[in-house]
Amino acid sequence: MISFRVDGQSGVPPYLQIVRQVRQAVRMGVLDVGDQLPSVREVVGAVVINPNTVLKAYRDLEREGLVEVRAGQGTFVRSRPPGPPPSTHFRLGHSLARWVREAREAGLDDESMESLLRITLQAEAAASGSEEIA
Amino acid sequence: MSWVAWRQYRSQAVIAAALLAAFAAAILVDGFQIAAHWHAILLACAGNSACLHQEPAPTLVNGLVSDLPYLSLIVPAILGMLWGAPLVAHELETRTSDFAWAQSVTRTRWLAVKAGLLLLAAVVCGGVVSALTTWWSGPGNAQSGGQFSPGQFDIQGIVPVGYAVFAMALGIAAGTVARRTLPAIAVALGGFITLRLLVSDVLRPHYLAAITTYYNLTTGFTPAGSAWVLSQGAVSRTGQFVSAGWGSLGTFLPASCQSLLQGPPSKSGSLSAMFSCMQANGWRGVITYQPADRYRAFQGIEAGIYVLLAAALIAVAIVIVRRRDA
Amino acid sequence: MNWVVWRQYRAQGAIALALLAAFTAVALWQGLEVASQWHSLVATCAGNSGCLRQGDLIRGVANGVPYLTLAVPVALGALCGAPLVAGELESRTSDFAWSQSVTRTRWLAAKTGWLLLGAAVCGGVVAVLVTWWSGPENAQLANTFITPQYDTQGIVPIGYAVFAVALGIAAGAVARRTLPAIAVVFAGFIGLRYVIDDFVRPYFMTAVTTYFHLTGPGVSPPGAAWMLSQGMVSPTGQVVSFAVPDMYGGVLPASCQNLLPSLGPVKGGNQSMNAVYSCLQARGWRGFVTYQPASRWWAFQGIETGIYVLLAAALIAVAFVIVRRRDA
Amino acid sequence: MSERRAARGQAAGASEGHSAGMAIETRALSKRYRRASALTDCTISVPEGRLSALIGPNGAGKTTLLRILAGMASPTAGAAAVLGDTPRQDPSFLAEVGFLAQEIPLYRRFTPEDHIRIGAHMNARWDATLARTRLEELRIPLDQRVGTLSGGQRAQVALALTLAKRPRLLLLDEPVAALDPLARRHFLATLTTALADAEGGLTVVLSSHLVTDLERICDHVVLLSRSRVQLCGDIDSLLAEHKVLIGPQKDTLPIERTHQVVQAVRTARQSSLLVRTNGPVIDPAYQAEDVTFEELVLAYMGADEASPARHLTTVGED
Repeated sequence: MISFRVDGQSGVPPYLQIVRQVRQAVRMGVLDVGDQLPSVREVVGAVVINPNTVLKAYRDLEREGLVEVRAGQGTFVRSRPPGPPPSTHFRLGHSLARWVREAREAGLDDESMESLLRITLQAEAAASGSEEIA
Repeated sequence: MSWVAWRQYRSQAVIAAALLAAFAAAILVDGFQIAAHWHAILLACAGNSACLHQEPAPTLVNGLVSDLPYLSLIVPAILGMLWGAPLVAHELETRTSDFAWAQSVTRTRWLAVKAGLLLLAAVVCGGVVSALTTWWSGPGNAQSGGQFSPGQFDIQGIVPVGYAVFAMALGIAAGTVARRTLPAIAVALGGFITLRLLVSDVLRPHYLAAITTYYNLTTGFTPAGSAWVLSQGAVSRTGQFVSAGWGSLGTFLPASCQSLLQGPPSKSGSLSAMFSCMQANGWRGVITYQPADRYRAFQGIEAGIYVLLAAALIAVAIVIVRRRDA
Repeated sequence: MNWVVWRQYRAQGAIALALLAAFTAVALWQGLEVASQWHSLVATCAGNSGCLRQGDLIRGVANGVPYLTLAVPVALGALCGAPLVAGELESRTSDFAWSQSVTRTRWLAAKTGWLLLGAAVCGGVVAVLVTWWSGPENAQLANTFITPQYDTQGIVPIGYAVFAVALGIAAGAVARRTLPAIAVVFAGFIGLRYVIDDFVRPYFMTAVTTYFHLTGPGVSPPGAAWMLSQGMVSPTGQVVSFAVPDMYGGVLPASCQNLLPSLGPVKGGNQSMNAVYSCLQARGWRGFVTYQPASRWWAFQGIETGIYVLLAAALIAVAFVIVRRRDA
Repeated sequence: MSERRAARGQAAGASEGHSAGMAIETRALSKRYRRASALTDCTISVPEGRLSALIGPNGAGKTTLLRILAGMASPTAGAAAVLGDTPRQDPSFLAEVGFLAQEIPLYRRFTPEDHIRIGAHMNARWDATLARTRLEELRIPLDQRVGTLSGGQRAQVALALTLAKRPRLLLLDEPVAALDPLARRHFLATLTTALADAEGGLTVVLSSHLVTDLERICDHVVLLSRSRVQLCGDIDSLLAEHKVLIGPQKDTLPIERTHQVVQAVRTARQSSLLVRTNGPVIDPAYQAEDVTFEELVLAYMGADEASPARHLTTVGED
């Protein structure tokens, strides 16, 4: 079973934070198919949010097909989200770490690295977008 | 600080002033009537003292306010309860003490000023009421000479000021100890009444050693002026005492006198015959009293007792307020 | 609700019970002593009523206690009645009590009901004890219509206690603060007692007036009657008391006025007055005495108790209206 | 559960103008005290099952509104329907509504256990076990005088007592104002757990100044200012409706014509307008950004509905 964290200052709606944390947990293998999610009462008591928020998050996950509600038992993981398996995440994480070390040796600070990553992501998105249009 | 105390108590002060004014008005109106009445009696009796004390006694007292001066017996207690008891207790209950004690004034000064103002108010109220009552009672005192007797002693002269100051101090101290207003009120009321009864019934007769005089039963004896008679009766040669009600007389009398009891003793004739018989058998009249000229000394002693007690209570209150965690 | 009332007032109840017990002890101790004195007096006097009147009944230390019972209603009203509503409003616990599933009416009914019952019991027990204790004194005294004979005995103390508590409750509901409510209890209770004692009680029932010949023997009302006034009345209705300044004050007919003995030593005064009385009698003057007969004592007690209980009921009604209506 | 629903339906039918599914509906509710108006023309509705935040500056009328809804005070004008019923002194109404006043009123000389027993004697429906269990879980001594407990413990006792009534509507007037962050979190956890347990059968109105707390746990908001309602609705939809528009200083008129400007901040070069949008923002000169809950609350607290123009603030030199 997993526990959630809800950051009130992040600007991301709490229900979305829960949805993302469940997705991430399943993606990273923390949760497997058939595992039970914490009950609404447990979540609410632990992170102090509105029960309706948890319900809304679980409903969204159910609509995505990620979880299913079994009457009288609770909410369970039904399938894995589309995307690479956990091992891929692991491998890419390693190569990114290598790149970070390289960048630091070249004299880049954290802020420069973050902005470089952001710019690259935007540029790639633009490129793929124009490709699609084209 | 004085302004603060005044600001907190000004509505009470207005109420007290209004009550005092009403009391003064009633007493003055009635007092002048009594005085006029008394003058008429003096004129009619033309200086004859027997006439002045004649039976049935001329009614001096107007019915409307006759009981009013006796209210001053309980008023000090009420003032002490309603003003004194909440002084500290209510501030603690509403936590306004946290405000008051957090200002740049020591608690001692805070309490001293507030208590001082209240005690001053008690002195003024007690003094005004007592002065009015004393003046109002003037003709009555002149006629019956009762100002030394219990009940009259307590509402005239300077003792009412002592009572008022004591009641206020008791209220303040009770509130400081109890930290809650209602119990403090109960303590102030109960304490005041108990002490007053105790002092007037048990202590007061012994402020100064009473004078005991033996006299001839056939001639009788009346102490001069407005003396306070503590007990009167007859005593036999063997020391057997019978009080002036003569209720238990029969059992102690020699047989020769007992026959005289068969007639109604209320008829003065048979009573004097019995007195002669008793005198002949060695009985003497005995009276224990406080002479009239001690009236002022007694007033001073009693007022002093209450003022000293008040001072002790205020000291207790100050010590507690200083020591206690707020 | 009853349990709630019990929980809230058990401390006061215990204190009241302890005080009642102490009072009972004093009353029994002193009462038995007075009773034995009375018995020896009765034995001594052998049925002579004059002798009985003269006998001293020594009540000793507890002499003032019957007077003290006059304060019982005020103490109950100030310490229990006044905070009943006002105390809860001040501490805001009314917010707790009034947001339970009990209407304010029921809440107030339970609290006032029990408190008034308690007040009646306290007043009643004290009154019964004082009445018993004062039995010999009542038998001895001619007047049981005055303080403290009348207002510490019988059933009026119950009326006083109920009224004082009701006054405290109503004053607390109106003022919403305990201390002013206590002040109102004191002023209101003492004020009403004063007004009723002096101005209303003499007129509960039409007083009996008996006229008598000035030359004949005087008339005194039988038993422990309440003498309201006595004196002489002219055919035109002018009233003159027997007091010296009144008689010499120039209101008597001139011919009779002249017969008045010159003021001097009292000795033999009665003889010389007889001429004056004959003169007045001849001119149609009569002696009178106005009184409430002793037989009306219980009727008076009933009427007075009724007045106080009715006033108490009105005050309680006011408290109910205010508590129901007022925003908490 | 189904019984409860049915009863609710009946009650809804009985009350005129009451729409089903609304725990609270008020129409032009006003309350005047001798001098001042505490509440003016207050029209709000709170759907069942919501946790509604009641926000507003001090003296805005929050306490007055809550007391009227609890049946503790009566309005001078207007009408209120609470759970389909008019708030009043009646056991059947009082039993459904739990009210916790700002001062946390408890008998200071009584223990929590005394209070639980008092509640048992003053309520037909009373879950004493619930109250005891909650307090034992929180390690609050049941046999210690309430006056000796800490502020946070007192608030927990009061909340447990209010919940023991098993009310369908809970009205809480600034219960956490005086609590430290940890006590506050425990208090709110008790509250949200109770809400989860009720499975939609409990509606809560919680007044507080702590916007971050409210944002976290509430899904509905009622905002009062100067005795009037400035905002009432579902938080998510309100956040979606509102945008901050940033653009050139000149020429804000077209925006003001189509959208309702709640707050405007202008400098020499730039205008930043918080607007309630009517449809999409199509003006290319403006960049539309999402608003946070706190921005929204602060904007409406400062707004004066009488004349919005007077409240436009100008920052910097001209």
